[in-house]
Amino acid sequence: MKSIGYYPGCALACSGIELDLSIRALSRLAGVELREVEDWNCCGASSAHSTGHELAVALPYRVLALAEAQGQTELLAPCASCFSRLKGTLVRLRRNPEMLEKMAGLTGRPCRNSVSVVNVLEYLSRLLKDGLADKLAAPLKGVKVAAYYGCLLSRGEGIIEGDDPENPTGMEAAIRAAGCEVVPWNFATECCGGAFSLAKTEAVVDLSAAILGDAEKAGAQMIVTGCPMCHSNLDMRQRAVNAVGRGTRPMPILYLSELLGLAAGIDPKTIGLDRHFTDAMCVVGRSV
Amino acid sequence: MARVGVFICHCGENIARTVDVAAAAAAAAKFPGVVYSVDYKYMCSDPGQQLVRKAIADHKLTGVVVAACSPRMHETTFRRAAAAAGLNPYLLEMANVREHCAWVHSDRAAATAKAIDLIRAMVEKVKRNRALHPISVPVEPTAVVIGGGIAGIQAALDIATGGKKVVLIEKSPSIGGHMARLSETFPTLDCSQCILTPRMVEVANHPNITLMTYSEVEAVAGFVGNFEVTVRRKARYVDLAKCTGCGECWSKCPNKKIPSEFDARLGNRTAIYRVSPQAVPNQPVIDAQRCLMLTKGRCGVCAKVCPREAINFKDADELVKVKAGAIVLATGFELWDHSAYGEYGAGRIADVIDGFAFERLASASGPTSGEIRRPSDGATPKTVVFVQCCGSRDEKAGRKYCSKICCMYTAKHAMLYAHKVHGGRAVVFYMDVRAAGKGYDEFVRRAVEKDGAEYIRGRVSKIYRRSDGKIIVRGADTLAGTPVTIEADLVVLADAIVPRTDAQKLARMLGVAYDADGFFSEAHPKLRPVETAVAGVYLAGVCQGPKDIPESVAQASAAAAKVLGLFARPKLEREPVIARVNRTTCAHCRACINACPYKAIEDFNIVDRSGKLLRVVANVNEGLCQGCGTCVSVCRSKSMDLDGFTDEQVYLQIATLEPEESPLPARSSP
Amino acid sequence: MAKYMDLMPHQIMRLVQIGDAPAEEKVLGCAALWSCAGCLTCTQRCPKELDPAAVMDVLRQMAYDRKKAPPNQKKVLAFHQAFLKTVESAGRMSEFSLVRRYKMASLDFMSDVALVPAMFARGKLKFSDHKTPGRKEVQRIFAACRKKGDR
Amino acid sequence: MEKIEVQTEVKTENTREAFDPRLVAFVCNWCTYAGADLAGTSRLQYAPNVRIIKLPCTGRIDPLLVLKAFEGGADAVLISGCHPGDCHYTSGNYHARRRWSVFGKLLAFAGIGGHRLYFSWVSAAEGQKFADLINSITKEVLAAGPFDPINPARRRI
Repeated sequence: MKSIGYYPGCALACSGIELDLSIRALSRLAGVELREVEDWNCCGASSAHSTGHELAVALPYRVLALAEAQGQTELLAPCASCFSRLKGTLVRLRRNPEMLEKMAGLTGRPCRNSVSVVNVLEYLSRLLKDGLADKLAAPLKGVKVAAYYGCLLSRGEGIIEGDDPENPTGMEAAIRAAGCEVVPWNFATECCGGAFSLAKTEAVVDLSAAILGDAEKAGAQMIVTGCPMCHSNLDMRQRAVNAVGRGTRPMPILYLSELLGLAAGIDPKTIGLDRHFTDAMCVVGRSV
Repeated sequence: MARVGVFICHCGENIARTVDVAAAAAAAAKFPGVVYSVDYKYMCSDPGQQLVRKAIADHKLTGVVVAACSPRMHETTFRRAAAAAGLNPYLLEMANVREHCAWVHSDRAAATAKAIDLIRAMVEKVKRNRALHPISVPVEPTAVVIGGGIAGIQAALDIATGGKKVVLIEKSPSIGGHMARLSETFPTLDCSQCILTPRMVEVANHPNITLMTYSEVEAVAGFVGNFEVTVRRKARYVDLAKCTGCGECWSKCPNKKIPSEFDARLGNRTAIYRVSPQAVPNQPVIDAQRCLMLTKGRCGVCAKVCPREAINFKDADELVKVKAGAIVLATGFELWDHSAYGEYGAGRIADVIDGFAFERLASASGPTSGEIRRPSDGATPKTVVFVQCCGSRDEKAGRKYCSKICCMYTAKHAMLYAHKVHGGRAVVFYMDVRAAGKGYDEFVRRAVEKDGAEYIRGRVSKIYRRSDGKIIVRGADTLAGTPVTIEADLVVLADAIVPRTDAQKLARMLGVAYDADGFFSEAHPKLRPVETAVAGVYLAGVCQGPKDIPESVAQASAAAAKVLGLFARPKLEREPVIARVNRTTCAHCRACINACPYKAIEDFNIVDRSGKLLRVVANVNEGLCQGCGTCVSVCRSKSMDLDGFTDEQVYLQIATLEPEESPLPARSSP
Repeated sequence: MAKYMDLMPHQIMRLVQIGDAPAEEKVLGCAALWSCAGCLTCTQRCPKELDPAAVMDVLRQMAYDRKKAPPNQKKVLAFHQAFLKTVESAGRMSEFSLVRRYKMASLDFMSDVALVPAMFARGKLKFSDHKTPGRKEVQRIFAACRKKGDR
Repeated sequence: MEKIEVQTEVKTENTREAFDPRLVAFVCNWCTYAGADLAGTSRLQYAPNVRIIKLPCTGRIDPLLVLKAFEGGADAVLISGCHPGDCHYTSGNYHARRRWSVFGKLLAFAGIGGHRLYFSWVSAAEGQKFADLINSITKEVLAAGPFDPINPARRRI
């Protein structure tokens, strides 16, 4: 793999910036060029598919059409929500050629639906296999990690392929490659409340508290995730969890790409480790 | 020259109302080769049959067409009449002018024309009929019963008591099957072993039964009446003739921590072991994978302590051939492995167990001597959750069917738990309670009303172990419309019943069909429920589909009755509709051999007088061929034909479509 | 999220099966539709291999079009509207505009205010909108979809 | 050339008026023959245009038999046997199904497509299905006209 199309998505520009930083740093290290889709737009996320069927397809469709027109065959979408929307659209259009035609008319951008979409777990596994594993010079020996997949990296018929949706293992090899130990726990695929962070904060706090609590009881020293929504809920809402009296000890929430970045010896600040709400610099023994 | 007689039946008014039978008889009389044509009110009546018999004799008929009802109704009747008059019965055909004509049309002219067409087609066919003779096959009056669970035991005992020899083949070292592992049985709560072990002993002592335990079927050849079953007798390392089952060896065996399969891995056994104290035969077997002597070459304690010198470390597998006239399949079932359910802990939680594990916990002879203690820490569970339909009725898990017995045994488990742990809480998650059977629903109601089992209608969505050891069960109560969470100490999953993993291999060996779920298919779901489509192979027990004990026993006895019926006569007679090879044109392409569903076609070596191989051709085994004719249509060189339905016969039937009185006009040349 | 729902997913499926006017009224007016996070667990577990998550999506869209969402779910609605408004105007979502719009619509001014300075400090909130050159095209797509919705 | 075409057309018109379609049904002994029997015992009425030829199994039905039927004057051919999984001989109907999926295309390529060759499963319990099937095929063939319209004398009764 010399290069791959890149769709950062809106969250990675701001609230999920660590994911973007760490993906870019790892790609540089692995010698993979990320070719960002020019003029990309928002995939619509859950708001579009909650309110309008066509809009929910049209927004991701434009992204796929742009990528195809820009000569890309594979598109990396690190955000789990973006990935789910893009791949979901791709699968739906593949099953329904009529819809493809309709979308071409609606957006004015014809598309053969030829681009394949890759999520962050698949991408990182490939990097590791293609030689990144040998470059992990500073493994985090013996750190106990709870691998948290959440919803959109574990479920979705035709979207998540090759892993058991109830008992996924896609992250484990990467975590072990980083020198860490994977702890068995119960909530790897539980929902954190997703996009309800603002509108149903109390539910998100409740669900996040359960996830954080189980990870702590399982002996995890950190939770590793691949999804910006999960990350912001678990990372940012720890204070609120404490406030309702269900707090744990501070639990660093790392993106899988951050963990691998640390193991590769990349400077923690380059990958945004200092930008977390719940201190993550402690992982490398430094304060913010 | 053919001399065909046509007999047209009025069937009272049934045919005559719509078909002008007299006109049909007159038309038939003019067909080439027809020397006699008559219509009569009731052809199947005695005088009617007499008419046929007399005409055969008077007119020296070489073929007969009876135009009447469906051949499924009276073909046998008329063929018998023909035979009585000295005509080969297979020279008689029926034209179905009732079901296929008079009853389905109302226009008299059209119906009459069609009836004449049908008769004409049959007259043409019958002219090419050959005299056929029923195939007679000798019967070896020994039955092989495969599987020594309750179904196999019952079938073997019934056949043996009926006076015929039985060879009972069991894969494990002891007969008894799953029933021997149960604590109590529903709906009477009588002790399973108490009712089963006398039967097991009876099998061992019956003079007509040869018991082959620790043995597996390796190959099956032959056909009804004449099977040859190759059995692999696995090395037991214990000489059954010498061993008295005294127990010195297993009490001294140093390898004591092997999880016992019989006890659902909740207890331990030694490397030389008996399956259970009630095992039949009651002698031990050495587990070759675990024995220190057989794996590492040192130990041999059992041989040293054996007072009878019955231990033989040099024992080896042995292939035994058994000749049998009939085979009863009673291979039973196993439980689906719930570790495929990630949401139920993927099989990694020690206190999430299956139904058999609970049976062993509840059994007085089990690893806890009948006390309910959970596997992880031996504590008495205060709350037990039972989850029904685990893998059954779940299209996601690949099984649409209901496992049938789980509702009953779960109620039984809840009841046994209530009897053993006073003040304990039993919660049952169910989709539906299916308790059809004598005393069954009453039994479930008793579990609810008397023994206080809490039944919650809904599925369980997640089971996990909390750090304090509680097993958290989250599910839905669909009647209340709320999610529920139960903090349990033990969870029992009613795993789906699935066929034995190697059952399909056995089915393919025998040519027995199985359904999408792997259960063996019966010949007819209503009227031939214990037979398979392969003659001489019968079904008993759960290998055919989920069943409880009484149903398994009933089916086993039915299979035994079928076997005894088959053995009642020394020879078998079969319809002579079989395929036939033209050896001069056969090119030995093997297409027919591959297509035959009965493995009835084999290579045949044509040799010269000195024994030198000249050619190989296909050959049809008359005993195996069922006469489907699939080989005929796959044959590239047209060397295969089917007696009774030859190409020539069918072509002639087709040729009658074009009435001869309307010759084709000459086509004008362009 | 089931514990935040007034109707359980299986009850929603049942009402859809019934499909008469009272059932429709009940389903489209329920709060549960707006408590679904789209986690797909229902679809994953359904032993009949149905797709309740997709059904929920469609019902939510129907409820949205017919303005049936119950008043106590207005925050969710406000969030979706704020989100889409932001995307429509800039082509992409940016957290600051989203939060600003959301707060104006939901009148929920006070919550999470404390997080704002911290987010700025971490580069997780920017004042400027995240404008994409093709936003006019995105606006056309929004308009086209809206028009189809009207029909 | 033109003249012949015109002639053909006229003759086709003529035959259609007097057209009495002939349908040959090759059926298996265990399912469809019994299904047709059931249609009879249930007194279900259907078009008298069908001639049933009984064979043990659909597996026995050689493509040549079908060609012979067309050659012998059939306007349509029906092949019907046991439902998948129900074959009395375990797998004969699967052989048949595979055969017709290929042979049907070959026939269509040779110009005998559309409303000429029919393939169906009719069980011993489906008398109604058999009657409906015969009626619908007869109707379709009637609309399609006789097979081999160049030879109009073929089906004039």
